Amino acid sequence: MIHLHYFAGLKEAAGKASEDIQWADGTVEDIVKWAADTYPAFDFSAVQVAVNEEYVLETESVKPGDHVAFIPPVSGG
Amino acid sequence: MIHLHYFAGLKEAAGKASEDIQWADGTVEDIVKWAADTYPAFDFSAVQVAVNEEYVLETESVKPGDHVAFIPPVSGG
Amino acid sequence: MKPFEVTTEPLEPARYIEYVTHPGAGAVTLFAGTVREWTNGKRTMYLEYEAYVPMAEKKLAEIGVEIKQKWPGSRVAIVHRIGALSISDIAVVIAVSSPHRKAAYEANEYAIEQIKKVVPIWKKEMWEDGEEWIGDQSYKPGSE
Amino acid sequence: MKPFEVTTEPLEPARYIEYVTHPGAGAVTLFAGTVREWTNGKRTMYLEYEAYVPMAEKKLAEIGVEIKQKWPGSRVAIVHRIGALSISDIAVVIAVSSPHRKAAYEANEYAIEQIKKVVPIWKKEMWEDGEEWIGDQSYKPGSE
Repeated sequence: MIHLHYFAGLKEAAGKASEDIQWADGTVEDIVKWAADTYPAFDFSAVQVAVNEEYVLETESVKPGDHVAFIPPVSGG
Repeated sequence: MIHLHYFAGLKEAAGKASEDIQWADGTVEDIVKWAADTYPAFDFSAVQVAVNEEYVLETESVKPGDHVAFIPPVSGG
Repeated sequence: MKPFEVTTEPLEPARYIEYVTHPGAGAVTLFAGTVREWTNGKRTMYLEYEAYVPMAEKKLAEIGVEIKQKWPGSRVAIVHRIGALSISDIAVVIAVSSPHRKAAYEANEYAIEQIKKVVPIWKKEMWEDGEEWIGDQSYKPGSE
Repeated sequence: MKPFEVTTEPLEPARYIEYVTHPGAGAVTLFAGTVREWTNGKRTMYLEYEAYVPMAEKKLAEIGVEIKQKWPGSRVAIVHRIGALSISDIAVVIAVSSPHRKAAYEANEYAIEQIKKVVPIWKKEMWEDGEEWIGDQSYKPGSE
């Protein structure tokens, strides 16, 4: 199982701030694909991914227990 | 009569913050010369002059009643 | 007081100026980002800020570390408020002290630029006739 | 509160941040010049500031006018403390607000640079073993 975190527009599109999903093995790219299929109303092209609170590349692997956050373009300040 | 104002190192060299002197007619340059003669311990080469609280050129004339301030290099901030 | 924090509480700039001030400092700069009423001809009613809090605080602290490396002798505090903010409320405070002023200005501006690039915080503008998450996002509720 | 002032009272930065904040502002920058203990390997005990007060206040206000012209939509307050200042005391506060942040940083830095050029204020450094008016002056008491 992995923990997914949604924010801002994606949180609204998903209708939730977080969820846990079953996950055996795969990369960040695989998870983004799963999310894009699951929430087609949101465009993931500009989304970055953080695993365990660090930005990662799409090739990074995701392991059970990880926290995966989808980070839309930030707009703090 | 004109009113002279001294600051910082020049105030210490003159031993006073201000004084009134008799003055009929002349330019800023004349007053600086008078001050340099009167207070030889102070080097006036970097001093600017303000008449009635505005910086002026050495060619400006000084009239009775004017306030003449000798402004050593400033160091506020 | 935490020097790198995301909070729902109103921000008090004076606390952060005091925090970074020390005998080695000759200059303190503070930036306060405030909620502006009008943007591109649209009137903002209020803003809603959201953050991925633990990661945002980590990123703010990382910016602090970078600044201390790039501008030796500096001290830094960076705090961001989240939740609903009214016009003129302070959303972010950056305080930097440094022995000399040039570094204090540069480091402060560096901090806000980094915040706008890497810190997971989002702003939603609430207008009279709608709302929008800022930052070029692609989901517009009601636009489907 | 006077936005352009020379005073013997301690300066409270928060007052000036509040003064320049308004609904049109999105950014507020504040500069505080503080008394540094060590300069070029010499330990400062305290500083003594002196001003030609009426002219200094006039010049501070002129800098404010210039800033409003150069950076439209900005608001400015500039205050300088005089008298004896201890380590870490604030000597000068510059607060600028602006619709956007770039202008707020630029205008603030412009103000301190102008102060150091044209405003009749002088600083005397008091060390353990002597004192000196800063600003390349030529009269050194005791050096005759």
